[in-house]
Amino acid sequence: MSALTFTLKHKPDQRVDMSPLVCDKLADMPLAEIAALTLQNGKRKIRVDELFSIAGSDAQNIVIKGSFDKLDFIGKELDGGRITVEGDAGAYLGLGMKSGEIEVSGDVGIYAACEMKKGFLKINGNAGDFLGAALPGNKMGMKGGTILVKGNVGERAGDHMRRGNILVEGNAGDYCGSRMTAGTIAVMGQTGRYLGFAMRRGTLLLWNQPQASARFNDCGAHTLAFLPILFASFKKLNSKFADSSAAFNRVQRYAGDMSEMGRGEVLVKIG
Amino acid sequence: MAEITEVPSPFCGIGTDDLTIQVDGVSLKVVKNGCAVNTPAFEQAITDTRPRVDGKDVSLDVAVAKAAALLKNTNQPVIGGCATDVNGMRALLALADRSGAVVDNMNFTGARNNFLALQDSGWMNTTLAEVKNRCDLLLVVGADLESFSPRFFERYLWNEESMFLADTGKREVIYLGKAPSGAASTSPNGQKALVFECANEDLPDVVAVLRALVKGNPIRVDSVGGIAVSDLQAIADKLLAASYSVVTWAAGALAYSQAELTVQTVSEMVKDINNRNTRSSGLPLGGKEGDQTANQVCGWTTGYPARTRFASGFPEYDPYLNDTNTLLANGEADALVWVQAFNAKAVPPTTNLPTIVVGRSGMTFAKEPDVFIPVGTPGIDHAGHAFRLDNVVAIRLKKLRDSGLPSTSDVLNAIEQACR
Amino acid sequence: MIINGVAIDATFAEAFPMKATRAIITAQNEKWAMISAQAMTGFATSVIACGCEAGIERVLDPSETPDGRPGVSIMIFAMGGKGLAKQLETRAGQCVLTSPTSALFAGIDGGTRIALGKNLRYFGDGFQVAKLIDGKRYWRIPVMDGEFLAEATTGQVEAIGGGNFLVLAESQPQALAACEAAIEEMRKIPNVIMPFPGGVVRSGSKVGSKYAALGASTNDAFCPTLKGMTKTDLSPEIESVMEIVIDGLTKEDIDKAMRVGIQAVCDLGAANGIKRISAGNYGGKLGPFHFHLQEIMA
Amino acid sequence: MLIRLTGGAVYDPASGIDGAKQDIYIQDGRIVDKPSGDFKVDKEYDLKGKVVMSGAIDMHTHIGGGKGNIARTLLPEDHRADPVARTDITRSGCGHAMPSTFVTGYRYAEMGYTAGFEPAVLPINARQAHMEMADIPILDKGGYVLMGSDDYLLRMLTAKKDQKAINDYVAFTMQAAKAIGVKVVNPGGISAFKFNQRKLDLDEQNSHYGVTPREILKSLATAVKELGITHPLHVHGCNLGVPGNMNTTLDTIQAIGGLPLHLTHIQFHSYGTEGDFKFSSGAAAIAEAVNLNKNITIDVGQILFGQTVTASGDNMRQFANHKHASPNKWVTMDIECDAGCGVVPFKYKDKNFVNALQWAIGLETFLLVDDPWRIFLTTDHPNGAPFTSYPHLIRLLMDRSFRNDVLSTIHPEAQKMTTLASIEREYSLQEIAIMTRAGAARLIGLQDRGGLSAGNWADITVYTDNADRQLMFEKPDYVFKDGELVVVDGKVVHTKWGTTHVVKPDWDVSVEKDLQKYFDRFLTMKLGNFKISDDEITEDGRGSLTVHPLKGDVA
Repeated sequence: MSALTFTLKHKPDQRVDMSPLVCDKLADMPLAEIAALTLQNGKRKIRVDELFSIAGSDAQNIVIKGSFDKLDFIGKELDGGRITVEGDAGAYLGLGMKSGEIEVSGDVGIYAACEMKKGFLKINGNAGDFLGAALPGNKMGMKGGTILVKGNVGERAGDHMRRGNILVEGNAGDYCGSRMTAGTIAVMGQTGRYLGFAMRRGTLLLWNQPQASARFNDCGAHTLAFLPILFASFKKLNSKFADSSAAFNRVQRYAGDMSEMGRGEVLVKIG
Repeated sequence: MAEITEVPSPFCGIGTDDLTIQVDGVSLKVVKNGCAVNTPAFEQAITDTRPRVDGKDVSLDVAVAKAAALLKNTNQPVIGGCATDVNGMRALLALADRSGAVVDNMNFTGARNNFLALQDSGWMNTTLAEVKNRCDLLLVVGADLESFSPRFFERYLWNEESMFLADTGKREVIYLGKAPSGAASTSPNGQKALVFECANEDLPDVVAVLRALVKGNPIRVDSVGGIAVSDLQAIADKLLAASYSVVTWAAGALAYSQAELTVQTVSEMVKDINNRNTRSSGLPLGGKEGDQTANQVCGWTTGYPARTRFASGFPEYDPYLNDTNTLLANGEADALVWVQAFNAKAVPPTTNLPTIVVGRSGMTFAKEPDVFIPVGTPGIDHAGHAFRLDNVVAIRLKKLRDSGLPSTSDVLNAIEQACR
Repeated sequence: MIINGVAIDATFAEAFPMKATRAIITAQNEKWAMISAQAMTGFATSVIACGCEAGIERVLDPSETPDGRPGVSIMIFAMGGKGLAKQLETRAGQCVLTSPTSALFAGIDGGTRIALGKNLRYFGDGFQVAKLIDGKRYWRIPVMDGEFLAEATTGQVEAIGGGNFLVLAESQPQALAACEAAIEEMRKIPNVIMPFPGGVVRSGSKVGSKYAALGASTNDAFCPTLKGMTKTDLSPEIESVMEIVIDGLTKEDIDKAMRVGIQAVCDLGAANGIKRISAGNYGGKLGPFHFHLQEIMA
Repeated sequence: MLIRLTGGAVYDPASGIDGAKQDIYIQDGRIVDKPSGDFKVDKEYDLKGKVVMSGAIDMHTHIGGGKGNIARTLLPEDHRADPVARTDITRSGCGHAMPSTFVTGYRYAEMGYTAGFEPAVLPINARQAHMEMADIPILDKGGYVLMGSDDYLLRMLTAKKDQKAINDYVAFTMQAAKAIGVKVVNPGGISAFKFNQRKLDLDEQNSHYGVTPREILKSLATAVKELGITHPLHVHGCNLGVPGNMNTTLDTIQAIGGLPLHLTHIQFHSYGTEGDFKFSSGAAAIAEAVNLNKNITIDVGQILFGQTVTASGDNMRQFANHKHASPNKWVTMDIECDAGCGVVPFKYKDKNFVNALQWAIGLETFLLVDDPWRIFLTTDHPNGAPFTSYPHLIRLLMDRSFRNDVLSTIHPEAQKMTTLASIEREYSLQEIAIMTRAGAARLIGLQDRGGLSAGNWADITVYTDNADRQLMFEKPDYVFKDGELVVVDGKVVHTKWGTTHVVKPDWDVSVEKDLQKYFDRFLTMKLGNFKISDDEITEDGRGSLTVHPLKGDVA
């Protein structure tokens, strides 16, 4: 069976709510029914086939071709299956996804992987603000799974993060790991200001020394036994994180945020 | 010529209601208790009295019909500004509901700093009369309170009498972040405010360190943002020793990215102080020109304070994507309704979209909107209601003159009717 | 059946269902992993008085351990899951958490999950940190030499305890030498432990005693000095009997261990004073698992 | 237009009609007697097999005012889970714990309610309360003005002002706030919290004023009585939620010396300290005291399991309760030397011992108080549960086997600590009608609501009799408001605006002289700007005021 493929016909001016087009919802649905589903687009509800040409049949393997930055809620609450996005994705990519895989070839908007529960999300371009965060009012961000970003991430990555991994090959914007409760954010590139702001617990694993912060206290250089285990878990990824040369276990440990409970840590690679 | 006393102001946010205003036909003169904010706002003359379509004077009916026609086949109209009174907001929300619009208060990017902090962890706040009678230590964070509200100190801190303080002149004032622009914060006995300045972008770290010190957590550096940690320790000690400290900030003055986290840190610090067996309260400053009014009415009508989209048939809150400027910049909006009954200078962003302005008389536009309907100003041309900065007190706005200008709600209700 | 002059009795070892778990102890070097492992599995010869039976399964190469350091895998057996969990936690807390440079990992995936580091974490007094990596939760507990890393849980599985065989020899040195040879081979077999000191036990027991307070007493039928006084099982030339007890995860594991052990004993053969191999049982009434010596060696 | 409702079984306790089949005639919004002679019925509804009651009245529900809007603003996640779309006749909004104003009106009406009363109108926030209620369609509304922690009253009590002066101040405040009753919340305690007192029992002194809650209750209850206000002083007592507070409640009943008193959400004030958890039911003792003291009325404040948000003027107790906030976010405010508020989200869980017992205590109270005219069906919306859970609560009261089924699922220790399983009582339809209609109207002093006799406004609800009382009360066949059909089959088909019920007690205007001075010296608003004028309620063309007579007035 070939992938169920949605090829964008034209770019509407208003944002499109793509949440109906996830694998588990389309399983066993005849093509004609899929074509007749409607998507919220501004005030209008438009038929899927008005916006996309549809081909293929394997709903467990969805491809969105010609995607652009106004296609929101792609893979919302995805529960199994795979969605491949060719192009950029809009806001709320993979919101609350429960399992399965999403891969985006381009950039993604704000709140990608927001409140993600499980699964794997790969972004080959850059991610916007609030990657893996919680919706306004919610206290719990990403709760599990892994996000891999090949490019850079915006501000507040991992805000309210509760569990899981965010792996960033590029740079992270300001307030990376704000209000984190647990989980790991690893950044190979540079980090911005206000790192780990109001962080309660969790780990920020950095390849480069961040700006000094009065909110984090230096706990010295250490060899930590969990790091080899963590790196071993990255081996299966198609990523710089999988290179054995990337692995290290000796770090400078900073604890904070002292304005909160101070149990979070920033671990910076030594040597 | 008549003189009207006890006039409340919708312009200053603190609900000043002791103005005396002389009315001569349609011209007003503030003769008592004016200030740099209120006096010009009241005294501004009426220039436009007729609605315009494409720059030409028309009747109100024609303007309303044209506005409705412009909204008719839109796919994502935006109603921005949202600066009016309670009835104006009611009509605005009815129109938004009917037309599937996004509703966005023009100052929400600042106010968002408060709302997102509130929606995440809440706060312990107070109101102006409590400040006036109880506050023994005022900590001003990141704001020049004096320019924000010229009469704040005179009305609420250096009041001659208070119910629970023997000598209001002994209250302490501390500025953290910004320095005061004048001497209003100096007490009548000549005691000057303590001032610890830092750059705006250092404020998140400065308040975080202060909170850490209030909690008794260790801080290893000697200074943060150029402020000695020993000075911050002294502030923390004073907060814990005060009987009723008040920590105030202006969400709009925290003009840097993600400042909600600064507000949250300040608000959580206030809770920390209350958990250490003394009282402390926050006091968010804001609420000028209908901001609080917009958020309150939107709150009870939709559940959300602002940035609410009705396109799907029900309210959807998005504090980022529903930003008027974002919607215009991304080409998502296809019509703009700008409602601003208080401030003729607060004109809509310039756009090529169909634009309907329901605004205070005297607006000048870089580009003439498709429809301009001058409306009366609540509290001058018609009675109404507005919320004060503390979000608790709604003031009854008075009608001061007969200008013949319709109210915002008259106009928006008419447009809503015409859209049916 | 006779192998290399050694008679294999037509009898069987009688064994019982137990619960078992495995843990992996790593350290800076094998020496310290072993010290910790020995302490953790010490005083755990018989469930009757020790609460569990435990032993070192084998030394692990750094490539086999979760953190890439030298390690030792240990196994613990007990009659019930609750008792097993309690023993595991007490022993890990006293012998691994305390031991320099150590880390502690699950040795069994799946099974019923029982606490390994899950409760030890409270030693961290709130400073402990959890990490979930590839579905496994680890606790990082701050200690004076750095961080004690302990996986939250390990697996508990159904297992078998009490496999055994008896080595009957003409002299005490010959019996011991044969048992040492057996143990050396049996230690190469995975999934089993020989819980007694050095793997060898000389105090085989029978059920019951003349003293009302005791449930078991010396196995007089196999005591060479009592040959003339009791209903003996020994022929006159037998001067010393020693036993090897085996706990293992499955019947096959115990089969395999017994086979290599008995083979090692038989390899020494009659020439080295080994006369007979027998096994302990209760007539087959008590334990559901029967290890027939002749079948194993067939 | 003459409307006839034909052949329904009428439950109208106000006229003593208990299920008799009779026709009801409606003309010009009111119920009328059957016209004499020849007449033409313009519209007839065949109600054979149906149950007819007057529109229900919620006498204690937080539907207007600042704390409600704080609760709304605080909980975007709750709204996202219950969006309400617009229709051609209804506005959009949000539902669940603290619904938007329009949805509040629709959902109440869709359950057969035609009036709701906001029990905590802060004088300084009264404008907002009325503005919010003005945006609640269909329902009539009104408010009880909150007093007792306002510094002006406390100053009067410290200065030993005479009762007359206090009466004048109460009357002034009621009119300024456009109220129909007077409420006191944690008497003096909201003020005490501002002085950093963290608890205040009935005879404990406010550290600044030296005044006790007992003194405040007495002076306000006396004022309410002497002013001729029908609704007795509406009391949210001391020590809300504190184990052992049943003694405070019993003391309060004794302390008031026979004056009329309404003890609100009494479930939260009926806790003992027995058992392993030092938390037990005081419902039996409280019910006995209520049965004995005819001056006392109560509403229950039943809790029901699930997510809600608590919104109260009692910031002292709400600050203490913040430890139980779920999700963990909360707001308290000190307000204008007038009062305070506290908003704390709560999730009541049936497997939590305390919550489970709270549930049982509420039901015990309902079932052990004999006189349905003196007990009212409330969840203290949204504090115990959202008002939308009323049909479920009614079933719990009317259906013993259903009640016991639910009981068997709650925390086992809580099951052991309640006598609920042994209580056989099942409420009748007539008793439900008393609690939710006739009794409520009588308690509040509504002259022409809550009854089905001629002269009453035609607020009428028609249900299909159904053994499953939850289904029955969830979805009325018809609801008429002021004679207009607003709901059919549980859905709003037409909207209109209700009226605002007030009383207008007189006061000696000289009280304003002192008040004016006080406002100028200490407050932040001019006295003249503080008072709400009638036209503020009516000027937008959809609000109206209905003034009810005082006791002793000639109606």
